[in-house]
Amino acid sequence: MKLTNGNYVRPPARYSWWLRQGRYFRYMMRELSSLFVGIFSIIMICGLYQLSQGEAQFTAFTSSLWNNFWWLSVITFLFVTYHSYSWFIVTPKAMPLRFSGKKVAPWIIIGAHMILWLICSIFIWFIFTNGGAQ
Amino acid sequence: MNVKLPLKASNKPIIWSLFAAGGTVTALLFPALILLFALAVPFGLLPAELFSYDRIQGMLDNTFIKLIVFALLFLSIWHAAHRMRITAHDFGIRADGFIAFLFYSIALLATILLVIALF
Amino acid sequence: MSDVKTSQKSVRQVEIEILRYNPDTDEKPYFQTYQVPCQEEWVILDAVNYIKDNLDRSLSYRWSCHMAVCGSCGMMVNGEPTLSCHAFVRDMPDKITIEPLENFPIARDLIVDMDGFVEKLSSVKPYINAAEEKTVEQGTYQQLPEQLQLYKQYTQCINCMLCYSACPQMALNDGFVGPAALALAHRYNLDSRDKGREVREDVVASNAGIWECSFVGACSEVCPKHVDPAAAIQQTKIAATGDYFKKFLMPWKNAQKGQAPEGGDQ
Amino acid sequence: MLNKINSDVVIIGAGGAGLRAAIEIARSQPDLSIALLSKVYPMRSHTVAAEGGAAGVAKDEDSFDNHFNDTVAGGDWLCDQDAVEYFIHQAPKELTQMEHWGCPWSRTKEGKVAVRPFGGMKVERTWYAADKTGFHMLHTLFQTSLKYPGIKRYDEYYSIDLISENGQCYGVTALDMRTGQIKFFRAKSVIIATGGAGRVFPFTTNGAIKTGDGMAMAYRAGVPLKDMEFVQYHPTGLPGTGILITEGSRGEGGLLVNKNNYRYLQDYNLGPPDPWPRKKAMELGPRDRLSQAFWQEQQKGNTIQTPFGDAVHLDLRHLGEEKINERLPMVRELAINYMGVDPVHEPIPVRPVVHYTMGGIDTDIEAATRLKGLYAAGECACVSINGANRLGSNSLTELLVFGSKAGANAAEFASKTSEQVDEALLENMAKQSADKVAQLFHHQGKETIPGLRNEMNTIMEAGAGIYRTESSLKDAVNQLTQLKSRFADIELTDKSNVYNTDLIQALELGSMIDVARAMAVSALNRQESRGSHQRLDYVERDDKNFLRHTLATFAGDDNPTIDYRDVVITKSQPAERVYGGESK
Repeated sequence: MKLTNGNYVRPPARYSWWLRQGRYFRYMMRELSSLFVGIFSIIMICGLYQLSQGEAQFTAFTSSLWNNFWWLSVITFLFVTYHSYSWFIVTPKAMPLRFSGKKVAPWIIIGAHMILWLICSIFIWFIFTNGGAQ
Repeated sequence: MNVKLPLKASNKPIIWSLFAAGGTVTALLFPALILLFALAVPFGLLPAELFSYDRIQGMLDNTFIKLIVFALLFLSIWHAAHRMRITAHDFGIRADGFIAFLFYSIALLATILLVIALF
Repeated sequence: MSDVKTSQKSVRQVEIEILRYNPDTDEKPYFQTYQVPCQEEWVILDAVNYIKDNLDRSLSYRWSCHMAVCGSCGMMVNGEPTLSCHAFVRDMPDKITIEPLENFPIARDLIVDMDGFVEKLSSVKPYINAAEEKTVEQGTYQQLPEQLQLYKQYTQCINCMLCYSACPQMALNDGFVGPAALALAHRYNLDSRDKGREVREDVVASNAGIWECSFVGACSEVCPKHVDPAAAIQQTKIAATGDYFKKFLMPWKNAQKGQAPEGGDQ
Repeated sequence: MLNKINSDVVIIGAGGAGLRAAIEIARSQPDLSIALLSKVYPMRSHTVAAEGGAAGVAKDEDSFDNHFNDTVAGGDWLCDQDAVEYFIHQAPKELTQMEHWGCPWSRTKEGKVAVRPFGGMKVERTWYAADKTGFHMLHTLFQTSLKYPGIKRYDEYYSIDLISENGQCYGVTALDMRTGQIKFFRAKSVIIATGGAGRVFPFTTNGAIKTGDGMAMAYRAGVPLKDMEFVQYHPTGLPGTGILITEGSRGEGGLLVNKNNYRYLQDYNLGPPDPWPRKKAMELGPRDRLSQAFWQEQQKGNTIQTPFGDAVHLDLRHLGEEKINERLPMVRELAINYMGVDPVHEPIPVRPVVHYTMGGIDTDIEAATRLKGLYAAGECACVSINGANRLGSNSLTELLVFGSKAGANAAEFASKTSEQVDEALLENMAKQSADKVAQLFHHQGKETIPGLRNEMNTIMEAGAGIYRTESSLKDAVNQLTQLKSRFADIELTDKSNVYNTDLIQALELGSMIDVARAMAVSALNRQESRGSHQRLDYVERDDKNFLRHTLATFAGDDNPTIDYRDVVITKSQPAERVYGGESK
């Protein structure tokens, strides 16, 4: 009998694999959210830079952001919120807490993160709107 | 499907720890920040006066706030850069060296700009 | 018993399309379609066995236990990595597509080449690396139930390789050590009897190890034994990062590691 | 010219016994080269499916005598008592060794290894890893074996024939399944650890791979098969699939009831229906008796009709969800998945199902066969510690104790032997073995493999099932003889060299037919009822004539010749078996 080593290697779908299944697509959207995290970070840095350049520049910056680029902010907001959600959903995997030897149920860890998220958000909003009102 | 030897110890922990910390911080704070700074005024939730030059500048005069803003943006920019590198790989772009150079350079430039702006 | 198996059960005609490949004769794989009268309680494997016994003797695939513990019969069923003895025909549409597990070379029909997988599994040194070996006369180690619980989940892997098939990083980089092997390393790292974490880190925290994982989480979703390899890898990343910075801050610890006997009996 | 691979020891089968043997050789004699052959990757071996646990004295209130007596009485005094004595003393050591290797044994609150009660036990001594003990043991052994570079694995090699000359074994021929190439594994000593042959029957807990290949191989090479008439029915398998529901579920307090919700075992001399909690319940009687009680209930019409045939109910509901999840998670999962029944809320339908072959390759207490250099361990071997009915949870321990023993002795033999043998002669024999396969491969016949296999299954179920008679067995023997000659006329339709599972199934069928004949002829000749061998025409145990082991010797196309050998009795004289709650 003859010797054979004819394994067939299927070519991977290098560019389109993430369109094939819901779980891959959701992952890619989570990953893509980083683009918007980056965009908003840069916007903020630019804003800070304009701030350091004086009032005129800063006002030009804010009006441009609010009047011309509000649509980008909406998209960014959606992606970044999805990023937060998808990040907290997987926290039990990265942080498996134990309490007196027993595993803390994943939903408790997820819930705790969601609540923390809410508290942080309200806190920022509150500090900004009320702080500096002196 | 082979383990390609010899394996190299990875220096990923440096960038990964920035990435992980940045991921958590941005997840907790970014949606609220975007809502506040980019959407609240155009959607009429808050008056534009709250974002006046004097008020913002006044807040940043506080060194503590300044440091927090720096930490937040530093982490988020490096988080985004590292993750963009992975995303590029996931989209089938196979020039990891170039991609890493590109995104980390942008992050570095942004970091420098941030330092200039704040300090 | 065979009369019982065929008695008074409702039968549904299902079209099953199977990816065939015989390296002796075929340039590349092709689909072949079979009409199978499936009984209500059948699993996919029963339908494949029916094809083998009644329609096509040349169909090749692996199977044994029929109870989701031997890990042989993993296949892509309608595009999803599945244990074919664990997936019920009643949950499937009238047309089923079966392919060999993805991210593995096809050796023949539904049989994939798993040598690379076994090599990866071995590479993480998945055995107890005790500080001092006890003799049998000294009795068993003490291990509290909560210490057992810490790693128990990661002992449940049946090596069915579904996670390798689901992992997109595996598809993009076939050198990646992969979910099951990394979860197994984590299992031993967490075992109170083991002291081999540093030895394992040579592979686990290498350029083919945990850092190749981008936390898609598909491995954990398809795992029939709820091992959750994605979690194991995330936790290993955190631990390895700690170790990495510790080495910077406490370089004298490295010297000690160099002197320690590595790999025990190796 | 046949490809020849030289090693010191060849081990055929990489399940629990084979791996344990390999590790023993590798760590005691690291210089020896070991070839570990298996027709499947090691973690697919059927050890993986064992659920309940492994017996070894662990508690202060237990004793070696208890384990000895339970084993011998459980085996209806057909055990060799010297072997049992060795076995029970080694058991705790081997289980402790497994603990050192990382086996995740379930623990007590204090962190000691926990033990649970099992059928036929006076004191609980079953070490367990939840209800996946075999799985954890197999994976622990496999992973530990990776430590030793001396162990060279040949995964997916199907062994064909032992090569022996002048009363000594010199190796084995094996088919490399991925290339179709047959190779000659030349060795100084050989260990067979290929497991049982439950697939001879249609309705079995055994995986597809348990086709008695090793038994048939040794048998054809002239080693007798011992006590093959003893086939254990496990009383609780799922109807339809035959999936095993562990005895551990009764050990934890599960009850068996018939269609009237009546604990019928009390009618079969198995003890009083003690209320839970209780240690020695009638539900924990020996497996043979429980399976027979099912048959009797079926005759009386007390069983429950299910779409998959008659069943009784295994009721776990009173244990509560928490305990079921902690101790019997797999039972719950299996019942939900394959039966659509959640044992937390409903009783599980169960019925007896072929589980274990007590008989096997005739070995002595050293795990040695009568062929020099050939050893056997695990289910394929018959030492014999299981006698006429294996005590639950002794088999996992057996594969450790005698796997280790076979390894040590094979290593010893390999390092001492200085044989003078004509290599050309051996190579020629290996070539003949390969030619035989080629002939099968190319034969144009009219019989089909699934057809003959189904017939064999039906014959065995009808003729040699839970209860047997002279006429049923004679029918079986005759039909199997015909089947054997028809087997010569099978046709293989797959002509590929790569993973030709058609060819493998043909070779397996060949093994199974030989093993089935040994079972049926041995059963026909044993004119008594003992343990798992129950004759409706000879209902009593007959110590005068049959306190002996059956030895079936291969005779080609003819039925095997049957001899007997006295049972070794050291300290326990045959007595009446008392069961479950009846015992003190």
